[in-house]
Amino acid sequence: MTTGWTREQMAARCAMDIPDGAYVNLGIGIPELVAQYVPGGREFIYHTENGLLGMGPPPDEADRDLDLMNAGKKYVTAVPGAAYFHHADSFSMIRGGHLDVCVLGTMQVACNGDLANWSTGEDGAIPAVGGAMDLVQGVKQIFVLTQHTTKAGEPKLVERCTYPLTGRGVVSRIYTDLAVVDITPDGFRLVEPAPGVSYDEIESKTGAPLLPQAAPAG
Amino acid sequence: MTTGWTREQMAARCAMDIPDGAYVNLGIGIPELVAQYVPGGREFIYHTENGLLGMGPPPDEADRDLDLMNAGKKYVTAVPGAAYFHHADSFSMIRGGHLDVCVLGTMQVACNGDLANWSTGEDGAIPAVGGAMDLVQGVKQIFVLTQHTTKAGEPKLVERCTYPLTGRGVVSRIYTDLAVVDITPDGFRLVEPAPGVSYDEIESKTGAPLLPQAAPAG
Amino acid sequence: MIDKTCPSVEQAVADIPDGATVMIGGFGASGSPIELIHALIDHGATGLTVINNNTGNGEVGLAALIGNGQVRKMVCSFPRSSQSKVFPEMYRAGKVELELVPQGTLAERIRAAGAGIPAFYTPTTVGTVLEHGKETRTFDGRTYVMEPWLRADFALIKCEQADPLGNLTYNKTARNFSPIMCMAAATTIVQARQLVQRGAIDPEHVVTPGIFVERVVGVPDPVHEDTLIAAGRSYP
Amino acid sequence: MIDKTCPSVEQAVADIPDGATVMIGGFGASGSPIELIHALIDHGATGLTVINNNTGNGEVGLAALIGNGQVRKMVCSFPRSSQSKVFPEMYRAGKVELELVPQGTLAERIRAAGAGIPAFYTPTTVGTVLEHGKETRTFDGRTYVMEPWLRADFALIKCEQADPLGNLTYNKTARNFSPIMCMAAATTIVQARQLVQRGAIDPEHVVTPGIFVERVVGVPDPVHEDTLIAAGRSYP
Repeated sequence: MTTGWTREQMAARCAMDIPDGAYVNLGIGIPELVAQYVPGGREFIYHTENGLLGMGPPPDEADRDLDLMNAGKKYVTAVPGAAYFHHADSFSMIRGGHLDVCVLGTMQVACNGDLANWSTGEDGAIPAVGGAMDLVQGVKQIFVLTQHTTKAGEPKLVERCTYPLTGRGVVSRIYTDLAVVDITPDGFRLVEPAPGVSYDEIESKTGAPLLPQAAPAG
Repeated sequence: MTTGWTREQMAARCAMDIPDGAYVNLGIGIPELVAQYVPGGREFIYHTENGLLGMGPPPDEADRDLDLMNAGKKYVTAVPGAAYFHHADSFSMIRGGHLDVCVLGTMQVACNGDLANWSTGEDGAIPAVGGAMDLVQGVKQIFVLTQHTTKAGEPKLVERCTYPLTGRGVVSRIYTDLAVVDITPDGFRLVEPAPGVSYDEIESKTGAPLLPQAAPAG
Repeated sequence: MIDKTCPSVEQAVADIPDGATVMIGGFGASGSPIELIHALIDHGATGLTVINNNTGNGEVGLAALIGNGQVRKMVCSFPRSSQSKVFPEMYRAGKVELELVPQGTLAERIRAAGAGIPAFYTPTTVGTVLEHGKETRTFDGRTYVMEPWLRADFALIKCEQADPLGNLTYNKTARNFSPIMCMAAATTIVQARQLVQRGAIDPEHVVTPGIFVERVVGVPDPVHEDTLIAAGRSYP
Repeated sequence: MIDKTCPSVEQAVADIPDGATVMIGGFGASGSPIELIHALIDHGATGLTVINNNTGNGEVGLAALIGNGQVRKMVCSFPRSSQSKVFPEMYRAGKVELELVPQGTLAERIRAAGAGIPAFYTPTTVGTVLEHGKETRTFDGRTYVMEPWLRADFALIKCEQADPLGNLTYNKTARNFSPIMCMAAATTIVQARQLVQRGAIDPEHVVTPGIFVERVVGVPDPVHEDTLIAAGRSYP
């Protein structure tokens, strides 16, 4: 067993890189946890594709409004200062470059920033893309939050995606249980290992060359 | 002096051809008078390009709201059941084919339905087009309401427009002080002369061949 | 006086012909016009092309319409979910076609139809398998695909308040695709939780102006898809 | 806590550089952000490209900005009116350029910029002199022209209510181009008749969501262009 970050710690580490006042869209799964780890003194405004800016935490079951859901079809709340709008306006926010950060899960992410998170491409699978292809093209920064490897131990950070792409060259940074990794013009670069995790371990579980941490300036 | 319809009678005659429940945009000038002659039992909903559906008559001076104008920059009112919206939505109504009738004034209208009502094309004139080119492309039926001739006695109904066009083949019917005239595949056709006005007089003041009234059916 | 109200959901959908293209509002369960969909099942039109973000859940509403064999083709962005069984089975059996459209492109194609824009360019799908067959073009050094408008013969819509002119408001995220579908369909049919008098909706708060609506039916106590599924219901 | 309020119109416009492209909301006098425009006159940036439906009236507001020699080019649909003297004189003297855009195309180009759509097709101008230089294309047998998006560095906007997040409402037909200009400008600067607390605007009634707004200044008793002109005023 390796040490490394828990899902919660991964989400918290990611949240540290989101600036105060950012407009943020969180994908389904681990990315949803980011909302629980907003650093002190900062405020993020959450967007959900189905027409809400200012999404709040899930309600108590007694306070559920069946007409207030997020893009993952989970019941949510709206914070003071929220706004409702229709789908064309919602995707204008996305495609028009108005959102600052989108945090997505993934199946694979390549060292050139290619993302594959919508389809295994298997025969007989029902293809379903949702808003992922719009998000990766429109949001200013795409962060990926994912386990470093699959349950079978295969690398998710790869030289080249083998699953169908969501977008080409769209990812800027990756947060895993083992490390924070940047996409650079030269490929993957280690930004920060999880406590107790060595470069060698991260490198061995990464499916493409991993540049070491940049030396501190000066 | 010729007899014929007054401006008010022209507007009333035009209003007779607008069906109950129609969404209508009225151009500046004589077309504005149409709103005063809605036939009994019918209701029209007026659209103004600057973001109001359900435009009502001008207010008393004491009741003016400086933020409630029409596209001609005149103060207006809003009827019960009105709606405000922004300019892109307003022109979606126009270009998307949702308006039933637009009544416009003109400088010239040709026997093929070409309309020229936005520019004299003179050197030194400041070109100004407003929403005219959107209206003629988008509204289902374009009616022209105009004096039959210019103040100088020149025909406004012509073989071919000499002024810059607003749109090609867009007009369906013309209401003048002398007659109601249809645009047909064969050119101008007299639909109805004003009382006391002869075909010969109308024909002599029209700048293109004028087909006589169609014989009654049977 | 203009009055677009219609006495029943049955009458409201009675002229939808076989082979029609029908937009259905809603995102998952939220905003889904269940009563209108069930009326369409009773009406029985077949060979429909249906445009909705999803393909329904359980065996009610849109899933029931598909399960009843009335839908030839679905146009949607996300045709499966944890509770959608009907569409996946019928799709694998070759009984229904699928046009998969990314969600933002789906919304913009619908809006374009309502706005009289026959085509537009978007960066979405560039570099993916969903780009295939689409025309691409470069603007300012970035590649975009051309997408056509998406029109419909009918739209089935659920709203919160409606007046006799067809002015509409919605409730929270039940708004989603409905306002743009109202714009894009030749005949828009709306079920309203509240029918209100002309003038009861503040003109500043109208979300869908009446010009985009043809028929309004009062459905004061609408069922919710999630509630039906939790109760184990199916339709018909 | 996010707070986009700015203490004065002077500070709000202080970083608009020479040569900037500036959208200014309003249709004629209605919705014109006179205080922000006058602050821009005081600020003195020159070589501006200004996007507005018109060119101002009298010798205040937009007309005064043009008259002060700060505008290199106007993009508008209707550059003259009974009370517009400044622009026609400067245009005839070759002191200001004009890009004439039909009103619906102007609105849609602005909206496209906000929505990330680099170009779209419209039937407007087909067969007219304003078609010249545009690419045409046929869809379903009808000819359309291609139109590019229209972006701006700044937008100057007048609204009715604004909260600290930049959520906005407008008053009646003063809404006009303002919501789409908020979407299309990199930096949107808003003067609000009422600054209200967060949560004071019903989320269902927000017209411009705060994501499209960068700065909000309270101008509780705004002057109106028509009132200034009737009083024979000029600026500065």
